[in-house]
Amino acid sequence: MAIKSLEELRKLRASLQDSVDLREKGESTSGITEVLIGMGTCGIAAGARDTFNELLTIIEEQKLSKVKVISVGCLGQCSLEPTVQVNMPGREPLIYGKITENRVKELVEKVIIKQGYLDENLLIPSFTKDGVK
Amino acid sequence: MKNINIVINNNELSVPEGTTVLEASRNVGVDIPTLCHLELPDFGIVNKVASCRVCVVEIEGRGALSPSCAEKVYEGMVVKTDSLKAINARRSNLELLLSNHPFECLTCQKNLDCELQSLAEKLNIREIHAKGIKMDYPIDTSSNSIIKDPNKCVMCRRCETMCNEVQTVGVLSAIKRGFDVVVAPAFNLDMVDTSCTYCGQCVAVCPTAALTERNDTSRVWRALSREREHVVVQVAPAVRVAIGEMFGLEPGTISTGKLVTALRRLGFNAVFDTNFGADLTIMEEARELVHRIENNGTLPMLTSCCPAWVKFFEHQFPELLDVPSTCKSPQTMLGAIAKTYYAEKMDLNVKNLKVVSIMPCVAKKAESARPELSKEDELHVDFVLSTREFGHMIKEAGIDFTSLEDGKFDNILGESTGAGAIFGTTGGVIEAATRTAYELITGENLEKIEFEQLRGLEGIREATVSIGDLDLKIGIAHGLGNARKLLEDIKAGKANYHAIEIMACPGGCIGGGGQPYHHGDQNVIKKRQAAIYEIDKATPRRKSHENEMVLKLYDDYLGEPYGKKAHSLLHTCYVPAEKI
Amino acid sequence: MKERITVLVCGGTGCMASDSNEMVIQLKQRIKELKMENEVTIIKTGCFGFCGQGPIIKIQPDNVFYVKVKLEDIEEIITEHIVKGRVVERLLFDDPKANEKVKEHKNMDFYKKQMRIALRNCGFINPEDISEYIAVRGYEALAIVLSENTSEEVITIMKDSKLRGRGGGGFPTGLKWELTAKQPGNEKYVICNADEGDPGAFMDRSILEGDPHSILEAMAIAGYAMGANTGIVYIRAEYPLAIHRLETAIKQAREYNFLGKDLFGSGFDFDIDIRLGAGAFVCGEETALIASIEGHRGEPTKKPPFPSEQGYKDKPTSVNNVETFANIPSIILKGAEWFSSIGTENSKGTKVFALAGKINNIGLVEVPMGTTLREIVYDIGGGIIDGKEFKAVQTGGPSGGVITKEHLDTPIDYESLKAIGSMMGSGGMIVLDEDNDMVEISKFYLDFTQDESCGKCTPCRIGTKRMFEILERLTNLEGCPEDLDILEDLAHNIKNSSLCGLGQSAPNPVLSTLHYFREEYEAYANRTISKSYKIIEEKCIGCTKCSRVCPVECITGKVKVPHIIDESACIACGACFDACRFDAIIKP
Amino acid sequence: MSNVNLNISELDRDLLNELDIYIEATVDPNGSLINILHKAQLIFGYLPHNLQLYISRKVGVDAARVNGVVSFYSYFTEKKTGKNVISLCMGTACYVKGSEKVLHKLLKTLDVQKNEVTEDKLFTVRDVRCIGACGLAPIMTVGEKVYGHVKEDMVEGILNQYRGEE
Repeated sequence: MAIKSLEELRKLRASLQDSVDLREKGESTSGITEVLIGMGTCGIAAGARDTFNELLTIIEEQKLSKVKVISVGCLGQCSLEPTVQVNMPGREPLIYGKITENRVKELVEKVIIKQGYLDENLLIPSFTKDGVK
Repeated sequence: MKNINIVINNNELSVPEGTTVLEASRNVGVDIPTLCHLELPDFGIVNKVASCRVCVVEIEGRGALSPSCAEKVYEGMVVKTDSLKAINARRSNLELLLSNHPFECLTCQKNLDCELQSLAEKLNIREIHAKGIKMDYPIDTSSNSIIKDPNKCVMCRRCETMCNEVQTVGVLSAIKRGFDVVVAPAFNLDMVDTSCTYCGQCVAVCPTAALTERNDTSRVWRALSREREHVVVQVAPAVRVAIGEMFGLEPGTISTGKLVTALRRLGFNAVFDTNFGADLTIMEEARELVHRIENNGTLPMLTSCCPAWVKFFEHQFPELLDVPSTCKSPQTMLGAIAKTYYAEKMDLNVKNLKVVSIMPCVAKKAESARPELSKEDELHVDFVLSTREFGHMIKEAGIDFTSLEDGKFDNILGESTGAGAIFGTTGGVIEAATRTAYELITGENLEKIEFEQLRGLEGIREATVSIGDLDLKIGIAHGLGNARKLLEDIKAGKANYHAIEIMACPGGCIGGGGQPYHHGDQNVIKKRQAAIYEIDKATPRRKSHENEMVLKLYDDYLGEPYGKKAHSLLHTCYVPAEKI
Repeated sequence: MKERITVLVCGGTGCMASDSNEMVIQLKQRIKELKMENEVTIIKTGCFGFCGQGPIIKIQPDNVFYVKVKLEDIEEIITEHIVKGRVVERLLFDDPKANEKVKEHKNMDFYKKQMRIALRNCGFINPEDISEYIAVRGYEALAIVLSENTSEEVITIMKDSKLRGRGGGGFPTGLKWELTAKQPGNEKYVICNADEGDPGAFMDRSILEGDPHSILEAMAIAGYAMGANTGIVYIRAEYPLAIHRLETAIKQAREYNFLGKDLFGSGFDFDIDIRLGAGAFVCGEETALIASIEGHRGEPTKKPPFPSEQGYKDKPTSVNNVETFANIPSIILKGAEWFSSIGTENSKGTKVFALAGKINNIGLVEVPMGTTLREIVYDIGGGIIDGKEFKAVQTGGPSGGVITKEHLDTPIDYESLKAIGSMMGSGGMIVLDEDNDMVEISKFYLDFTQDESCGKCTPCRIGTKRMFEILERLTNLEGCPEDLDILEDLAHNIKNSSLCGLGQSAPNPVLSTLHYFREEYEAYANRTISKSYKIIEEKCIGCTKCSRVCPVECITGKVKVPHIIDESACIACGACFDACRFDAIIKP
Repeated sequence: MSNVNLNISELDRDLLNELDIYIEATVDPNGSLINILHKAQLIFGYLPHNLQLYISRKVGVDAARVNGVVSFYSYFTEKKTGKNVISLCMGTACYVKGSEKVLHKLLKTLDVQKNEVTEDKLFTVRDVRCIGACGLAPIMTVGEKVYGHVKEDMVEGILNQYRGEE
């Protein structure tokens, strides 16, 4: 899959634009919900791997076909690990903190299925993604 | 080369590009103390690790001080060697070193010959402000040659440079880190369990007594004190051109006669010359070479006079053990003859006959203890003293060395030729062998005795000497690192020599690990070399096979050179050893 | 159906202290009274990361942001905003620059306090999926320079951006590249220093774990600029996850031909190799790092010669830190001018700090240079744990120093930190509160540096040991006032005459605390400090718990009778303090 | 030195084969000495003297240099460890939050010195440099498992989880 030129790279990028839009603005054409889990060392140390596995299990159990779980790096909010970001089409991306294994079921139910919030775990990112917008 | 303009302590000066601040400063009479720094460029010895921080100076525009020994000048550089910042730092660093140093100077092997000690005096250290725990490592007395006392180490790394870069023996490394760091063999093994060659180059450069030769003077004093014992002594060729340095004489002063007198005064029953052993070695070695050439034997043939070199190839090139000559070294040949021929002649009980060697070398101590260098459980040589130890004995006896009259070696094993004398320098053994081999092969008289092409100080030299129909290809290496290169070439089939001379120490025995300390001055070694050639020139006979006492020895006792009896007394074998 | 309203009330540690719990109760109560439960949801959230302005209430979907809300403001928010849909202007965030109230939180200058350049993709993309990196313009910067710029132009961009090394030294990156590029010969190396060794700093790890491709891309750009075809990442073995992600990223990049031969058809070859560190702080120093990469003990060598002249395998080598590299793709994509518009006069762009210690929001923050320490500690960090008194921030790790209360408003950049006796270092910020003993803190750092000293040069090998011994003497109450003079002399001489940066900066924690907290040292030196815990007789009920936990058995007393601590035997371990349920024990 | 075992033939042949494969695939074994040592430690669990000697011969560098490198870096260990390696983070964040006390408690509870193996061969306790999870300070790891916010009174309970395995 060697990319031979700038044009090829840009074409490839355009085809991948959708998920970025979902994460940045909550816009997507695919209807996929993304759940991002911070899987840096500190996240994993705080139990992110268990959270990750639990999420997969629940998604499978509940047959949520349009939910994708993605492991990402750390957000920097170490004292609030494990952190989970939920990106749903049409909603502002939301970040939840301290989503340990036992909070996952509730998160899926309240946030993904009922499109609500998981009250006390909800964080609001204190920074814009890419500096000055 | 371009000149660079700099300012040192307000003195403007212009020095060639590449000059260090230290060199430039000394040009204008500014003294900067040094400790770890060591440089003998003509011998490939450079230790510029800049670790001791005793030579630091202030360079304008830099926050931290710079080590003058390793700092090269640049255009417009402004140096202050005497700023408070620099003076304080130097003193502080020396104090720190002393705060971690045993204060046993009075009984230390290096007392009054210690670079740390003289630095402490120079920098006016009278008090150690920050005291604390000191290193506490066991002293390694395992070998017959070298004593390692890590507690006296100042981490100048000179020994590591010698062992790894110059000699490529690779035994020493810094182990651990921080305050616990110590220079040691792998796994902190005792020296005796390693592939240390005991070349003693680490000893030769150690500024303190962290590495010294094993002091055998008290053993020799004891032997001399026993009336029942007949103690004879032999002196290696390189000792006579260096011993004077112990008594303030110029390096290269030839002190052969004084040295003989001193030995007599110390009470030795007979004073022999290792040069005799050297001539004897040539008789055997030249024959062996001719034999190998004529009988399609293993070539090249390597010399085997140097015990560090012998140990080096046993550990590092065990697959090449058939390459070196089987000849014993001159010291052990002489010892073997002393304990047989001489003992018989003098009607001495060998058990009461002790042979002492004065050697420029510390490896000779270990060599003398090798079990195969003995006859019927009697070692050929009982005690080996370094040039330094010998000098100390003279001092101890209160002998005024410089005003001694010249004495003569005891004739029986004391006569020697110029060929024996040049054994003390790199190129000398092979030149001596060539003189004899030439006449052996051609049957003609050699007119031009000096083979200039074999002389010099290049690390590796080669020459072709025409001997009749034969173009004798000769290689020479001094320093084990250079020897390694030659050996690698031999292994790879690249080197096409008949004979190769190898000496472990830079410069050969004149630069040996047992010689008076050169303290980093390479001219000391060069002057000794010049003196060696001077001795050769001044000796009436200059070919080993013309040594009448040697010839008499063969007639009386040994029979044919390279013959059966000679073989059993004068030849040896080598054992492969592990490399650690 | 009417648009559903969500009221988010900050419930983070910082805001909790200011009645946000009570607000949630009141809000819920009023909404219930108004019978609006079906339309309005009240949520108590985690930390907004906005603690200095708390408590905060955010109303969705209007995206209106109220700060410093008080209990009495609740009624107005409900009647005005929720019922009538009118924004309560006076509670909006007051942007000091724009001097106007703004509603939408993304527009507020406050949020710009954190600005993510180096961390731009961390937590945003899957680091093990190259297509996600490509989706955020990954490898585009590399493609652009290879197709549109000469090597010289890339160096010019870097110089114009005024980016400086983020590893601690702050050397201009463009200049470093230029020095390496200028060297003759065509065998050169690009090294990424990922041997993050400062205790308490973990931004490099976070970047490598969260966005490894950005480092690979930047290294390739560096290689192109300098004429190097080989890159080496020297990474701590203690970071297995980062190593794994890096390995994965390299593999993927090779598949896409972002690494390898003839990148983007330009004819430029570049590939990257990983070398592991093995636990030696000194290997963060570039010459020691190179020694380590060559398979040797990590002992530094004298500079000059600099690695740019004689580095890895004695070839010209540029060593740059992870965070430095992480900035580079953005600089190429957005331009040098954009980057140099951020920050202070001599320090451009952002810096990532690792906030740790006695602070509420522990974590990584990325702020523009020039942000004040106060903003970081209080606004972003949420202030001190348990409402304790701020004492100092230690920056620069074992090479740095402390910043005290009086300097809280210093805009942070390379020069200003140096001026107050600390340094940027790699960006560790350890917040210390009133309970921290500054002599103990500097002892901690000296213990670290003397343990991590490579042992090569005298001042660092023996000097730091002696300094540590003096500190130990002092804290054991075995020191004397003269020790302080010796300590200070030693510190200066070690600083002046050590071989490498580690040694030269090792005394900084002592010099800095000696400067700002000399009285604490003097108290030890004069032995006027009490090292013992004490029992308040009136409060002690004689439960015996303290005496049972005391490891040196220096607490005695009968049951139900106030206990006594033998002050001469107390080792001040604090076990009794933790065990006492009656607040009857006081710290020394 | 009696405590130095240099007998290479005592090394496990299968494990050596695994190491050999790695070394032989290394492009520049001399320069990659540290990577090779990592691999060896991974395979053998530690770097005993005879293994260091083996590597020195295999790679063709002096044993003194190998040992100099091994003893320089704190990540390498020449001693066999207990079944469970307990690492206590001594980074600044953990230190200011009391990790030293936890370390003392551990050593006292197990009656063992740092880096030594407990009598039951179950544990080795080490202090390590910052592992970069400061948010959970003080941090202790047992093998791969991470324990955050560790206090002295938690030590016994954590240890018991591993004691029960026997």
